[in-house]
Parts: sequence; C-alpha cells; structure tokens
Amino acid sequence: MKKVFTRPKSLKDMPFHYCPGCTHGIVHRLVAEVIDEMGIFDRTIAVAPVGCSVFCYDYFDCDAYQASHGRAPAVATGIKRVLPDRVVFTYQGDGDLAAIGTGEIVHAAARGEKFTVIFINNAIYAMTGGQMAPTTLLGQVTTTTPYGRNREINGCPVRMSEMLAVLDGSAYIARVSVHDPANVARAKRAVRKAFEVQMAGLGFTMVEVLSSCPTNWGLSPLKALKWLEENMIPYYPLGEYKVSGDTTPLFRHDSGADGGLSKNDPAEVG
Amino acid sequence: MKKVFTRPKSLKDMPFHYCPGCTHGIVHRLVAEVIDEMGIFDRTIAVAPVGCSVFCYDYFDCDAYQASHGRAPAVATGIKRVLPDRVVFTYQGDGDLAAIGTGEIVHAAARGEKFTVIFINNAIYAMTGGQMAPTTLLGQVTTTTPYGRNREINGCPVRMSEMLAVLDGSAYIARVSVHDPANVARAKRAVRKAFEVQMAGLGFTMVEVLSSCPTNWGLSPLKALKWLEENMIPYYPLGEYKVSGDTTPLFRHDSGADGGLSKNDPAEVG
Amino acid sequence: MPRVTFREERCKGCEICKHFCPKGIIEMAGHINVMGFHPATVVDMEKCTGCATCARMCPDIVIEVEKEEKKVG
Amino acid sequence: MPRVTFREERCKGCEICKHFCPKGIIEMAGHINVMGFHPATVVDMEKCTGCATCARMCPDIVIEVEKEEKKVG
Amino acid sequence: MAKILMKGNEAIGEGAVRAGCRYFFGYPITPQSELPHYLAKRLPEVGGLYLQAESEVASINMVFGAAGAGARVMTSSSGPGISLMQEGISYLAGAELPCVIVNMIRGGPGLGNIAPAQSDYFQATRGGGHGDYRVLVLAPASVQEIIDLMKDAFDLADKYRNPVMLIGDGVLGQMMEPVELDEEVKPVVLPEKSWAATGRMGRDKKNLINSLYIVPENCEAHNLELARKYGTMAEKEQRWEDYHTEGAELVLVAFGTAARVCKAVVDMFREEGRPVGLLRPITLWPFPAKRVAALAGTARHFLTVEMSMGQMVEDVRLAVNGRRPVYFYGRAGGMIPVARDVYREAGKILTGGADS
Amino acid sequence: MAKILMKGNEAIGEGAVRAGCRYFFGYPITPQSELPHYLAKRLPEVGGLYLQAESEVASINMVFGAAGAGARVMTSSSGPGISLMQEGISYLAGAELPCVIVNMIRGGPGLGNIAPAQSDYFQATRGGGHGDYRVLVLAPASVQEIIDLMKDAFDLADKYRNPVMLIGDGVLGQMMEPVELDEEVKPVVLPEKSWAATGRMGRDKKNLINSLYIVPENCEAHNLELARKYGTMAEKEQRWEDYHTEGAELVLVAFGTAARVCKAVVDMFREEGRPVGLLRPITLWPFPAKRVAALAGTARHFLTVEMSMGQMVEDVRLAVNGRRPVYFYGRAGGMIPVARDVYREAGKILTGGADS
Amino acid sequence: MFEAILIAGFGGQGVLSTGQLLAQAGMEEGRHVAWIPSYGPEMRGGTANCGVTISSRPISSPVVSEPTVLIAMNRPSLEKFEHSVVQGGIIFVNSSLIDIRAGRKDVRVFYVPANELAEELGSGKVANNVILGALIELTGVVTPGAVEKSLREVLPPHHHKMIPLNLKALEVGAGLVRGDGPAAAGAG
Amino acid sequence: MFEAILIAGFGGQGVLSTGQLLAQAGMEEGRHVAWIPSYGPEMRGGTANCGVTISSRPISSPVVSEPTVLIAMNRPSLEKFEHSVVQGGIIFVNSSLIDIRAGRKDVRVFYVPANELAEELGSGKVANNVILGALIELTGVVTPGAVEKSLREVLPPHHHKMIPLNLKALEVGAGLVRGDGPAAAGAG
Ligand SMILES: Cc1ncc(C[n+]2csc(CCOP(=O)(O)OP(=O)(O)O)c2C)c(N)n1
Ligand SMILES: Cc1ncc(C[n+]2csc(CCOP(=O)(O)OP(=O)(O)O)c2C)c(N)n1
Ligand code: SF4
Ligand code: SF4
Ligand code: SF4
Ligand code: SF4
Ligand code: SF4
Ligand code: SF4
Ligand SMILES: [Mg+2]
Ligand SMILES: [Mg+2]
Repeated sequence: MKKVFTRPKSLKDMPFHYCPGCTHGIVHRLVAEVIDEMGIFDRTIAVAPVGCSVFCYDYFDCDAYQASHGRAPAVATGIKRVLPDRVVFTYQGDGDLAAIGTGEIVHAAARGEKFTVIFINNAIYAMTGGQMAPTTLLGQVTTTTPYGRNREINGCPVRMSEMLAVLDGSAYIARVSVHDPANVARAKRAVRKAFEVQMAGLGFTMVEVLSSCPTNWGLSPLKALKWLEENMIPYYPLGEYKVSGDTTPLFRHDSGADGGLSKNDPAEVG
Repeated sequence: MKKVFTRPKSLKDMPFHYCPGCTHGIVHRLVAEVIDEMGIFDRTIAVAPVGCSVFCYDYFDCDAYQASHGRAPAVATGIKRVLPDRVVFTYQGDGDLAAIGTGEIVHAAARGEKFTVIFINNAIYAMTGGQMAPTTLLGQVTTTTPYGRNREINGCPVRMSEMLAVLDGSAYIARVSVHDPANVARAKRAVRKAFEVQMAGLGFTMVEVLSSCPTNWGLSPLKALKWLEENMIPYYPLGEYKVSGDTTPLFRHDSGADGGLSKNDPAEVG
Repeated sequence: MPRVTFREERCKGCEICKHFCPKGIIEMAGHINVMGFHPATVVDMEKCTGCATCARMCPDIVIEVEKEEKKVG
Repeated sequence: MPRVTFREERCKGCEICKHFCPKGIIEMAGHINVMGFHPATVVDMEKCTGCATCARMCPDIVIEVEKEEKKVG
Repeated sequence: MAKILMKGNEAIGEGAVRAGCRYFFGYPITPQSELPHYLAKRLPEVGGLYLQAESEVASINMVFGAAGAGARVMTSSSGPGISLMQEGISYLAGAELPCVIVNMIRGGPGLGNIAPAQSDYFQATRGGGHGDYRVLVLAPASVQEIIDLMKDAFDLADKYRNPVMLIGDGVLGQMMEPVELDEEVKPVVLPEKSWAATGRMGRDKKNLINSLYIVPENCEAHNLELARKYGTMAEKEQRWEDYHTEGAELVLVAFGTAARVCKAVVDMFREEGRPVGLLRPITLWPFPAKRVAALAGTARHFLTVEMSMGQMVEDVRLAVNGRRPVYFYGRAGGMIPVARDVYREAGKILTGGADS
Repeated sequence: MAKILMKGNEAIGEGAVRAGCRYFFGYPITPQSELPHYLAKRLPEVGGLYLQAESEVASINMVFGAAGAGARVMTSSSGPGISLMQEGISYLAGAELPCVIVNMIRGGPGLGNIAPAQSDYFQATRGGGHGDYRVLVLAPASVQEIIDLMKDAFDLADKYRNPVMLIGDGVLGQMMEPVELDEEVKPVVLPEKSWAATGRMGRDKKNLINSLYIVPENCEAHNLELARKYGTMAEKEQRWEDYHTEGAELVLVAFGTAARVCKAVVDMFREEGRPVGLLRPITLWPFPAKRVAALAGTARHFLTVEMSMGQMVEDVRLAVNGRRPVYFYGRAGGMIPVARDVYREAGKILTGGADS
Repeated sequence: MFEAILIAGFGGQGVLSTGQLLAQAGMEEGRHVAWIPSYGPEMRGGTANCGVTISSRPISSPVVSEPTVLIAMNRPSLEKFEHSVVQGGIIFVNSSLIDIRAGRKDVRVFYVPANELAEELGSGKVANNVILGALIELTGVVTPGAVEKSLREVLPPHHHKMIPLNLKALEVGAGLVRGDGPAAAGAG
Repeated sequence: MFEAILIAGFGGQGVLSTGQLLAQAGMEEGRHVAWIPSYGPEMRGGTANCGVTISSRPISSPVVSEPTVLIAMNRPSLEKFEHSVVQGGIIFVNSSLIDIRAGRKDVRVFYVPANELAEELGSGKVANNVILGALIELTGVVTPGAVEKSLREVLPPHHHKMIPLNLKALEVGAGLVRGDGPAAAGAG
C-alpha cells in the first residue's frame, strides 16, 4: 500500500483550532505540501498575522514569527533583508492585509520584496467576531454592518490583487479559491509558483485565496462554500493578475462570472 | 484698466515661505482661483499635511486643519462625515500621501469619500531635507539614496493615480503638471473638475500635480522645470485616470513620452 | 482496495468530505467524538477509488488515503 | 498699453516669469530686495501684450496684470 | 427608570448615545467588540454614523476631523490599537480637541492576550504619545457607573477641550449587570463651539485646528497654557470613592475590576472588625492625590492592588510622599486578583510582616 | 585615535556602525535627518543596508523582523514617529528582541515644532505602548558620549534581549563637537543568538518570535519573567555622572542638553564657593534612584531641571521619597533653559525662598 | 445568599442565554446579579461557558472561578471545571452527552439526561432548561415565577410562543429533584 | 577664554562652513569647541546661521543665544540679532550688502565691505573669510596657523587649490583691523 494522501511533514501533528469547515485548514495544508515538495522546509520562515490564523506559527513547523496586526509584510521585509537566501512567507487575512496593513502590503509590493504572501480573503474580520472587512461584499450583513454593507457609507469592496498588480515590484499575483477540488488543486499550483518566483528573486509574490468562514457568515460549512462560489467569485474574479519574467501563466485570468477558471484543468493530484 | 490677473481672494495676502521657484505656490494659486470662481469660499475647509506645504493652512483663508503626517484623508473623512454639505480638500505631498499615508488614501478612495485631494508629487521629501520618496525616480540621487535610487533596494517609483483609479470609490483622478503655461491651465481645469465632482457627490477625487523642488533637486528653478518635463512626465504620464458619472473627460490620457497632453489645448486664461 | 482512514478524534463533522466524495460513500457517524461532533466515515470501502478527493478537501487533515502500488509497465 | 506690476519685496528672483514671457521683456534687476534676491521687472512695457503668462507662472504671486477693457462689439 | 441587564460594552455605547455622541470611528479589537456592534446598530437609529476605519491610526484621525468640526465623537480600542493612536492623541491634546477614547485594556505587552488587565495605566495617565500633555482618565467599576460616566466624559471633554479616556477591561466590558436607564432618550443640548472649523459660513475670522507652533517661544506659551488647563483639571476633577476608609489603618487603593475584588476584601476584614478600607480612584488622571494625602494622615499603611506589575502604585507613592509605607500587590497578563489572596497579603501588612 | 569634529546625529550613525549594526530601517523626520543621511552612505560601505520604510510603523516592524533574524539593527525618529512606534515597541519588548531606537526629541505635543525638548521622558521611561514593559533608556550629553554609548546600547540590548532607546534632541543631534575615534573600524564579534528565527537550517527545535500568550496564566508567567529581567536591569544598569555633588546642599538633577546648562550653573555657584552640585542621569530607565536616594541623605534640596513641563521630577520625587524637598524648573516647547535663569532659581532655593 | 453558577458546554448548546435567563430572574427578584461569558479565540463552535452570580450583596468579581454550582453540558466541560467547584457545591452532569462520572466526593453530583428529556418534550433546545429547573428547585436561587417573567424579557417577541415549552422543561427538571417527575435525577 | 560667535546670512553665503572652519581651528588649538546650525522649516534659500563656541572650559549649551561676536552677512541678520550681542561684544557688518548701521552703542561695530574686498581678490565666495580674518586678528580666538591647518581638514581635497585664496582673504581681513591692509574696517 502506498500513501496517496497523508499529512505534510511541514505541519506539526496537532489539531487546528479552526471552526468546523473553515478553509484556513485547507490552505495551511497546501502551503505545507508545497514546502515539502520543494524541499525547502529547513530554510523556510513563516510570518503569522493577527487574525484567526494567528496560531499558524505553531502549525507550520518551520521557524516562525508572530507579527503585529497588518505588519507581517514589514516583518518579512526585515527578515528577508537580513537573510536573503531564506524562503519567507506571510499568511494574512483580509483585515490584516487589506485594512490596517494596507501601507505595508502596498510598499512591500512596490519595493518588490522577495517573499510570498498567502492572503486569505474571507470577506470578514473573523477572529474578532465577524465585523465588516474591506473585502466584505455589498449588502453583506456583518456585526458592524447590521443593515448590510452600504456603498454610500462603506464604499465598495477592495480588490487587492488587481490593485497590487499595478505596481512594478509585484512579480506574481494570483487569486484562487478553495471551494471545490479543482480549485484546491489550482490554488496549490499558484502557491507553488509564487514560491518559485520568490526563489528566482523576481519580486513580490502573492496568492489571494477566497476562503470561507462558516461561523461568521452564519452558514453551514457546505453552504459557506456555495456562498463563496456564488457571491465572492463574481466580484473577485479568479486568475493570475501578474506573471513576471520567463514564467508562463498557469491559468487564464478572465473576469467572467464563473471566475474564468472552472472550465480549466480537472482536479490534479499532488 | 481691468485686472486680467490678480491675487485670488481665497489666499490671504502674505508671502509664501517656499523657496524661489517652488511650484507649490502655483498650485496654491490654482486651488484658490477655483474656490473663488466657484463661489464656495465660505463653505470650503482645507486640510494641510505635514510637508513643505504645512503652512498652507495659513495661506488659504478658509477654515483649516493641520493634520498629522499622512492622515489628512482620515481627518477630511471625519470632517466631511460631520459636515456633508461643505467642500473639503486636502493638500498633500508625496511623502505624506504615497508613503506614510498609503492606508488612509487608499481607503478614502475605496470608500468614495467625497473630498478632493491635491497631491503634490515632487519626487522627494522636501521639508525634511530631500530624502527619497516613494515617487523618487530610479537613479535619482537624494540624501537617502546617495548612490541613486536603486530598484533592487528601493523598488520602482509608485504611480498613485494609476493605483487609486483601480478602486471603485474613486470618481475623478487626474495627473497634471505645472511646468509650463499650457500645463498650468490644464492643471487648473482638473482642479476645478475635481471640486465639481466632489460637489456632485460622485465620490473620491484627486488631482496629482507634478511639481518641482529646485532646492532638493539641486537645480535652478528653470532647470527644475525642465527636469520635471524630461524625467518625471515620461514615468508619470499626464492625463485623466478616472472620470465618473456624466462628466466628460477634460483631456485624453495617453502614456506617450510627451505626457500625451502637450499637443492639446493651448494655454487658457482663467 | 484503497484504504481511507479517519483520525476520528480530529473530525469536526463539517461534511465537506462527504459532499465531495465522487462515490458518495462517506457518511456521518451517529455517535459524537470527544469534541462533540458526528465524525465522518466511509460506509462502503469497496466502492472507493482512492482518489483522495475527500482528503484534499478536509480542512482538518483528518483523512489519510492508501492505495495499492501500481505495477509499472 | 497693459500694465504689469511686481510686488518687488515678494519676488524671489526665480526667473520663471522671465523665461516664459512670450515677448522676452522681463529682466532681473541689478539690485537685491530685502530678501536678498534680484527682483524681476519689465524692461519694455511697450511690447507687453498683457497675456499674463508671467503672472500665471510666478510661484509667488508677485505679478498683477491690467489691460484696457475691450470695447464690446 | 427601567432596570435592565446590560453588557458593559453596550452600556458604553448607550451612554454615549445619551450623552449626545453621534459619531463613532473605530477598528475592531477584542475585548471591546460589543461596543462597535452595538453602535453600528444604534447610531443610525438616532441619525448618527458608525464608520469602521481602516485602522486605529485612521480612526483617531477621523476623530480629529470630526471633533474639529464640532461633533461629539468617540473611538474605542484596546492596548495594541490604543498604542497606535498615540500620535493622534498627542495631536488631539495639542490642538485641544474634545473627544472620548475608550480603552478596554487586555493583557500585554505585544499581542499578549485578550484577558482583563490594567497595565495600560502609565500609557493612559502619563501620555503614551510625545510631548507634555494629559488626557483625563475615567475608570468605572460597574455597568451602571459606565452609563453615568459616559455623560461626564463628553461633558468634561467639551469643558476642557481635551480628550477624555474611559478605561475598563474585558470583565467590565463583557459582563452584564442591572442598570437603571431613563425610559426615553432625552435630547442633549450640546455646548456651542465657536472655535470649530466648520467652514467660515460668514464668520469673519477663520478657525484653525492646529498643533504646530514652529517658533519655540510660541510653543512654550502654548504649553504653559495647556499646563494651566491641566492644573485646573488636577485641582477640580479628582474623583474617588471611599469605601470604609473611616478609621482604616490599612487603605487599599484599587480601581475598576481590581477595586471590586478589594471591596470584598474590605468586607472580609470589616466583618472581623479589622480596620481596612478601600480608596477607589474614579479619575486616574487627575489621580485623587488630595484624598490619598489626607488618608496618609490617618492610615498607617497603603496597599495598592492592580492588574499589572505595578503602575498606579507610583501615583500612590507620590501622593503619600514617604509618610507611610506603600505596598503593592498585583496580578499580570490577564489574571484577576483573588479576594482570598489579597486578604492574605493585606493581613500580613496589618500584622507587620510585609515589605513595602 | 583621531580627534575630529562630528555632528551628534552622525556620531550616532558612526557609533552604530562601530557597534556592529548593519541594518537601519527608518522614516525621515527632523531633527534626526543627518543620521539616516549618514547611514544611507555609510552602511553600504560596510556591507550593510539602509532601507527607508514607508512609515515609522513599518520601520519598527522591519526592525522586529531583522532583530528576530539575529541582526544588530536600529531605527531612529522623533516624537510623532516614536509615538507611531509604540505598538511595535511593545511587541519588541514582549517578544524580547534586542534593538536600538533613537529618539531625538522635539517640541510637542502634536506637530509641535522641531526645536530641542525632553518632553518624551514619560513615553520613554514608562513605556508609551501597552502592557507592562520597559525599555532601557540612555541619555548622552555630548557627541563623544554618543559614540561611547552607542556601543553600550547594542551590547545591553543583546545582553537583556530588550529594546534600548537612546534619546537626545536637536541640539545634541545638530551640534558638532570634537570626538576621539579609533582610526580603523574594528570588527565586532556579535554574541550568538540561539533563539533567533533564521530558518531551522538543521536545528532540531524550531525558533519562534512571539508575544502572544493566550492563556492568562502563561501570560502572567511571561510578565513575571520580564519583571525579573527588568529588576536585574534596575539593579545593575543605573548610570549617572556626579558633578560636584560632594558636599552639595543643593543637587540639581538634569540630563542631556539641560545637564550641560546645569554644569555651567554649578560652576557659577562653585566659583562663589556655594555648595551646589549636579546629578546627571545617564540611564533614564533604570533611573539612578540609588544615587538620588544616597544624596538625599546628605543634600538638603533637589532641583530638577528639564526641557519639559516636569516629567523626570516624578522619578526624583520617588527616589527622594519625601525626605527632602524636590523643586522643579523647566522650559517647554523647544526652549532651552538659560544658565542665568537656573542660577537664579537655584539661588532662591539655597536661600530658602522657593516652593517645592 | 450567594450562588456562583458556571454553565459550560459546546457552542450552540445555548449556555450563554441560559445564564442570561438566570441572571435576569435574579434581577427580577431584587438580587445583585452579574453574568459574564468566557471569551477568547478558542475553537469557535467549541466550548463556551458563562458565569452567573446571584447574591444578596454587591458582587465583587463577576468571574466565576470557584463555582458553587457547575452545570456541565458536555464532557470537556466536566473534565475542565469539575475540580474548581467549591467544597459542598453542586455539579449537574448532562448525562445525555457525558458518559463518564464525576470524581469529586465532596460535592453533590446530579446526573440529568437533559437532551433526552428535552427531546421527549419535543425539542432538544430546551435541554438546558431541564437542568435549570432542577437547579432552581434544589437551591431556590430564584423562584420559578421570576424565571417565567424573565423568559418574556430574554426571548425576542417572535419566540414567545416557545415559552410554554420552556416552562415545561423547567418543570420536568424540578420534578427530577423533587422525585415526583417522570425521571428522577441520579445523585452520585 | 570664551567666545560665542554667531555667523548669520543668506543661505548660500557659506556661513555654516565658515563656522565649521572656526570650530575646527579652535579644536586644533586644544580648545573646547561646539558648532551648531539653526535649523527649521524657514524659507529655504532664506536666512541661515550658526553658532560657534570656543572656550578653555567645557561648553554648556552650544546654542549661541548671547553672542560675544556677531557676524552679520546680510541686513535681516543684523536686524534680527543685533540686540542679542553681549555688552562689550563685537559686531561685524558686511557693509557690501547692508546699507544700514547698527544701533547699539555698547558694543564695538566694524563695517567690512566683505563682498567687494573678496571680489577684488578674485572671488566673492571668500567674503566670509575676510571678516573671519578681521575677527581673528581682533580677538585672537584662534591663531592664523590653526585656521590654515583647518582649511585642509574642512575643504574637500579637490578644493585645496582654493586654500591660498582663502588665506589671502583672511590676511586682508586681518589687515583691516591692524589698519595696515588695503582697506581699513570702519569701526562705528
Ligand atoms: C492593532 C490591532 N488592532 C486590532 C486588533 C484586533 N484584531 C485581531 S484579528 C483582527 C482582524 C482579523 O481579520 P482578518 O485579518 O480578516 O483575519 P481572519 O480572522 O478573518 O482570518 C483584528 C481587527 C489587533 N490585534 N491589533
Ligand atoms: C509621523 C511623522 N513622521 C515624519 C515626519 C517628518 N516629516 C515631515 S514632512 C515629511 C515629508 C515631506 O514630504 P512630502 O510629503 O513629499 O512633502 P514635501 O515637503 O515634498 O512638499 C516628513 C517625513 C512627521 N512630521 N511626522
Ligand atoms: S471564525 Fe471563521 S475564519 Fe475563523 S476559524 Fe472560524 S470559520 Fe475559520
Ligand atoms: S524645499 Fe522644495 S518643495 Fe519645499 S519649498 Fe523648497 S523648493 Fe519647494
Ligand atoms: S478516496 Fe475518493 S472515493 Fe474514496 S472515500 Fe475519499 S473521496 Fe470517496
Ligand atoms: S472533511 Fe474532515 S473534518 Fe469535515 S467531516 Fe470530513 S473528515 Fe471530518
Ligand atoms: S503680460 Fe505677457 S507679455 Fe507682458 S510681461 Fe507678462 S508675460 Fe510678458
Ligand atoms: S516668477 Fe515671480 S518670483 Fe520668480 S522672478 Fe518672476 S516675479 Fe520674481
Ligand atoms: Mg478575514
Ligand atoms: Mg514631496
């Protein structure tokens, strides 16, 4: 018997504290698998945010930092500038990255800092109790938009990948989702490519992952995946927004309502 | 005899503290003329930044605020949300707006805050002694890039107008220059349009003005204008980046080396 | 026949594996585990293809999948 | 003939007005003003068209321009 | 007057609404989240605005703008967020703008945790920002007192044109207690603010909201003016509660949640007929130094009890000025003192077995 | 040893380079700009990196990353920027990371001005950030002392795994004075940092840079551990200079620029044969309380002289603990005390005509 | 009188609102009351608990670190809090979900198959109230009348139709203690 | 000995480097010295000034608020600082650019047409040094030899060819004071 699927080595063997059906866990696993497969565990450094994924510094078994809210890109900059031959990644939520940490992410991208950002967009501040995030959809009810997010008051949701792709220093930017097996496979390839581009020294790399928060969305885990597919993807089209250097695009970016990706590759193993 | 040119009323009658040939003064005048011409002096509120233009709160004779470095958009948000029928503008430098204030400007734009930002891009932190700004050109020598701005270390200059235009909340965004009479006239029309779009309640408005800093560039006033034209405009193409609603574009945005504008309208009075 | 094993004590009963199993052979157990959830389990291992879709979708890495090694050639 | 007046004490001698005057009639004075600058001045008012380009380019609003009123019609 | 059960954080919100506050700018953080949740619902009901800012830095500067425009405005956060506001608070104090800032203190330093603590006392009372300035700091100890102090907070802010900080912790914020509340919300008559920069609207002199005094002489004059104001505040606004301090040989000094525990301790002693009392500062700045100094004339020892490694104890020592020994007992990192432990510690002092 | 004229701000930079610092992350602000200018040139010469951050918030977090990676690293700013760093400093202290932070204090509050001041004393010594933590604060009074203390600053930071702050003001930063400097820059042997998170690189246990202790019991234990460390620092690292304190009836207490003025004042008195001395704290935290306490045994009065409305005077009072009157003289908003004025004030005290 | 009651279970079992009901009832009766939830980034959907203090004197700390009564709605809660109950205190064990027995000998332990009894009444949601009924009957900390009144305050109007079911659950719980109900609680 | 010298003029007149030269010379002679510029967001290209203190004892505040010597290179500087000079102090007025006279009667005032003299020497840039020469001759605060040595330290190597011109300017200034130079300074 051969193991066709087993827990990646880069993840410490301990349970996640995440809620049932929370896709943070899937993304952790993808990142760990990429680290394992690339054989870079020993020289990888993780930077955890403040958010539901704060304890990811424990889950990833590599050396790690817990950064202050939103500042993971600055912390990663400090690390990578001191240790340029290491592989550094941050793992950040949408409150962390798209709100309080806007300045840090924009300038890390502008400077072309050579680390990888795993950006979990779940359209909510999950850890603190389901407040509106910059990425919360119009009309979405949260604890701080009890009447639904209103464009007049709160403006429109921010598309970070599109915005950061405008900057010259960004080398790889993709938006993926983990709501079904095909997309999980694609997400993993994007993560791998981001790490590769980082290691090639081409610049700033980021993978935005549309992710579910059943608890704060008030939905069952399965309904949450469906909601993600039906509501988030149309507003946040999947695809690669920036592909630098001699790398070729993994998949086409197309802003069609289906996210432009679902027709592509079938689920892929590994 | 009729006065064909005289000091605008909205500017207090006092000398500017700016260096000889500094174009901050031209931009002040344009803004004041627009306020005068639109007859909105009495309900206009200015928000001054920290930067060479910090004292603009004195020059503009309307009510004014002196905001902490980079936070003018947050201050303006507070003002405008309390007094939605007033006309509010911030006046900010590139250090103020594109560095420390990145989070505030991005989110003011994202929320579609209804005020106008006059953004002075002089490719330098002028007030503090000529340090590199996010907008400093590659190769440009400053007090903190004594060997010239290096892409590997500092990344590429940030194009704020392009980046903010990506956001749904921005309603009018233009980049203009004040290095010659034709461009000064065009700059004024952009300022006027920004105020008009603000008053129409369409969203966030910003006019980026390429501006000279003879002192910190180490050039005579005239050479500084020439340097601006020859070096800044190619990297920062002039034009309108966002025109919302039923307003029609003032001028075409074209990223050609001449800034796409010099062929247009001749100098215009008024 | 592939082998699919669940670390039952880590299962949070989210039903994601069940939903995505192409063979429809995963069900939630009637009992609850230490964390208070009804854990997932394969009810008809015969039908399992070892595709590991369940494992790849499980947010809590509860599932391990083994398969006979294919003979080369 | 248009009239161009300079508030000499406010002139910083940047020469911008001089550079952009389409008639080339602005020069810098030999003396310095209280701020230590050689102020700009029109040397040949006859040639002035009252176009106000100088005034519009002056960063320090030193210049005022007056012109005969055009008769309508 | 209806008596209802209310959470501390919600009481802050309702208290603010009843004080005439119509603007809230803030950024989420535990353990104060119920406050923004409450106000996000409540403010629109009274024609007000809840706006979630992109950060605490933005929040405090939005407060700056709104306060300058003459509104009653507040923000709220906890340790890490309050730290980020320090520049803004210094600006607010420098520009003499009234506003209310809530800090529901959590365990620190750094990310620490979200458990109740009092370790931001120095930051609150000494000014964590730069320059010579003070904010008035109120420390309620019950949900009812929260409601009452919110009104005072806004009034004091306007009276002195100065930021007022209300501090509490997760216990105070999350707990529910009965409060008495007027059935109807009475309209609040706000004071005139002729200094507000609202657009001139016909006013003949311009108004300017500013903290820049580039000439040192002017900046010194401004600081002396501020100091005079702080002096008045220190003179007039010291507040405290005496709990069985009459005849107390040992005076406990504690505020907020720690003071609640200390009351139980005092009860334990008083039931045994032993002379122990509690001084509960309600204003932390100005610290009730007058009262402490007076008690130093009668009491023999002081024991400061804090949910920190010892911060307020400095103010107690300064007020006692060496006349009596001042002891300290503290719990840190989100732990709450247990009455029995404080009782033991206090007992040692009463019987002469502790070091100050 | 060559004797050269050097600006204080440049001396900070050269001192850092000679202490083995190779990384600087910062954001421009007056009056410390010559320091980044200097290092932007100098660091690349020694294989180091000068990186201009997008803000002070980013700067201090870059320092966090670099310090966690084991580097000797520093940042620098002034009041407003230091205020913005308070969250980050609390994190650095919480995660026990060594680094050096420079604050060239300017007039406050708010934007204030850029003139020399000492009004960030509370912020520096009490921790302007949240939670119970301390940073070690050094206050040089001459350009030569800057050079000497920079080395100590980095050594102390590493020794205690704690941020060290060096404070000065525009006078100290902008002035040129002669300094003695080794002709050649000696290579510095940096201490091993087995705790640094550098990637495991074969290490069998992972390293983690962290300040989160979600369980209050653990957070308390962490705070107690920190407190023990701070206790050791307070015990071992108090530094001061005595200037004619022997037999002094009146002891002036002043640091930095103010101390320079006070030396002139002491000279004026001593020339008249009057017993006045100066205690110049070199560490502001830990404050040289031992020395002040000892002097309280012999001196009759203390006069604290500050370029603020009175901040360090609290530490003097705490150390004197009521045994002697402690007077205060200060200038604010960027003004520097004038020797003659201090002399007059001190004279009043000596002859019994002032209020404490 | 002084009772410090700790109610603990899974998130979703309604332990917070049960606590609130109890606090409201205490207030209705003129007692000093305080309610406080546990909070923290614990696994969401995981354990939840709250403390309710009801006293004739002002309440010092509302945090219930030494409960006089523990209601353990699931096994982790029993395991976590059993040791903290004061000597002579009371533990209610929801035996529908907890298959172990409490170890303490110095407290009174009652095993209540709350979910089963509630489902017999027609809804598992009132399981807490079964235990609450037992608690009230046993301790008299509040009166049944006050609880009934409080239900009207605590439940939103559109749930008032649930009040009779809630009352029935309370009554079943009380019956257990009195020994006259359909199922007697097993004291350990 | 103690001299506190304030040198003030327009930006670009080289007052800061003149001050540095003086400080360097003081250091060469083993004095305590301090140099400090004024700084601030004043109009750039506007006024600039620096203070130089040279003393046989350690220097307290380097800020020169009460100069023993004022060198006013332009009119605003004279107007701004004249009043601050100590009784019995010295004021040097650059009469090339200053068309007014000092009002103080309790100080010694010297009018030096520094720009004109410097231009006669071949470069307006050494105007400051003409006054510096006069100052040194008058006060002896440093020796000419120390200044010569310092020029080598202060000027970057590629400007060392300017040293003779600088020395000549100093000599001209000294001559003014001695009364044996080409132009005598007019004491007011
Ligand atoms: C300076 C600061 N402000 C606020 C917080 C509180 N806080 C913790 S996590 C968080 C947001 C989490 O949202 P997100 O980044 O989207 O992550 P998620 O929990 O959704 O995964 C906030 C506001 C904090 N810890 N520090
Ligand atoms: C928090 C804070 N950081 C830094 C400064 C110092 N500072 C003042 S102005 C300025 C930058 C000015 O550059 P810019 O915004 O481009 O305006 P300019 O002077 O070029 O017009 C800086 C860094 C400050 N006042 N406050
Ligand atoms: S709250 Fe949301 S994001 Fe956080 S662990 Fe639960 S489901 Fe995941
Ligand atoms: S320094 Fe530059 S931007 Fe500032 S006033 Fe002078 S020329 Fe203008
Ligand atoms: S391996 Fe595939 S077929 Fe087997 S249980 Fe899992 S998903 Fe179903
Ligand atoms: S996906 Fe995982 S956690 Fe969810 S039910 Fe299946 S095995 Fe359990
Ligand atoms: S008005 Fe026109 S022509 Fe006359 S001086 Fe000015 S620029 Fe020259
Ligand atoms: S443009 Fe204005 S300031 Fe410049 S020289 Fe002409 S008049 Fe003088
Ligand atoms: Mg999120
Ligand atoms: Mg600029």
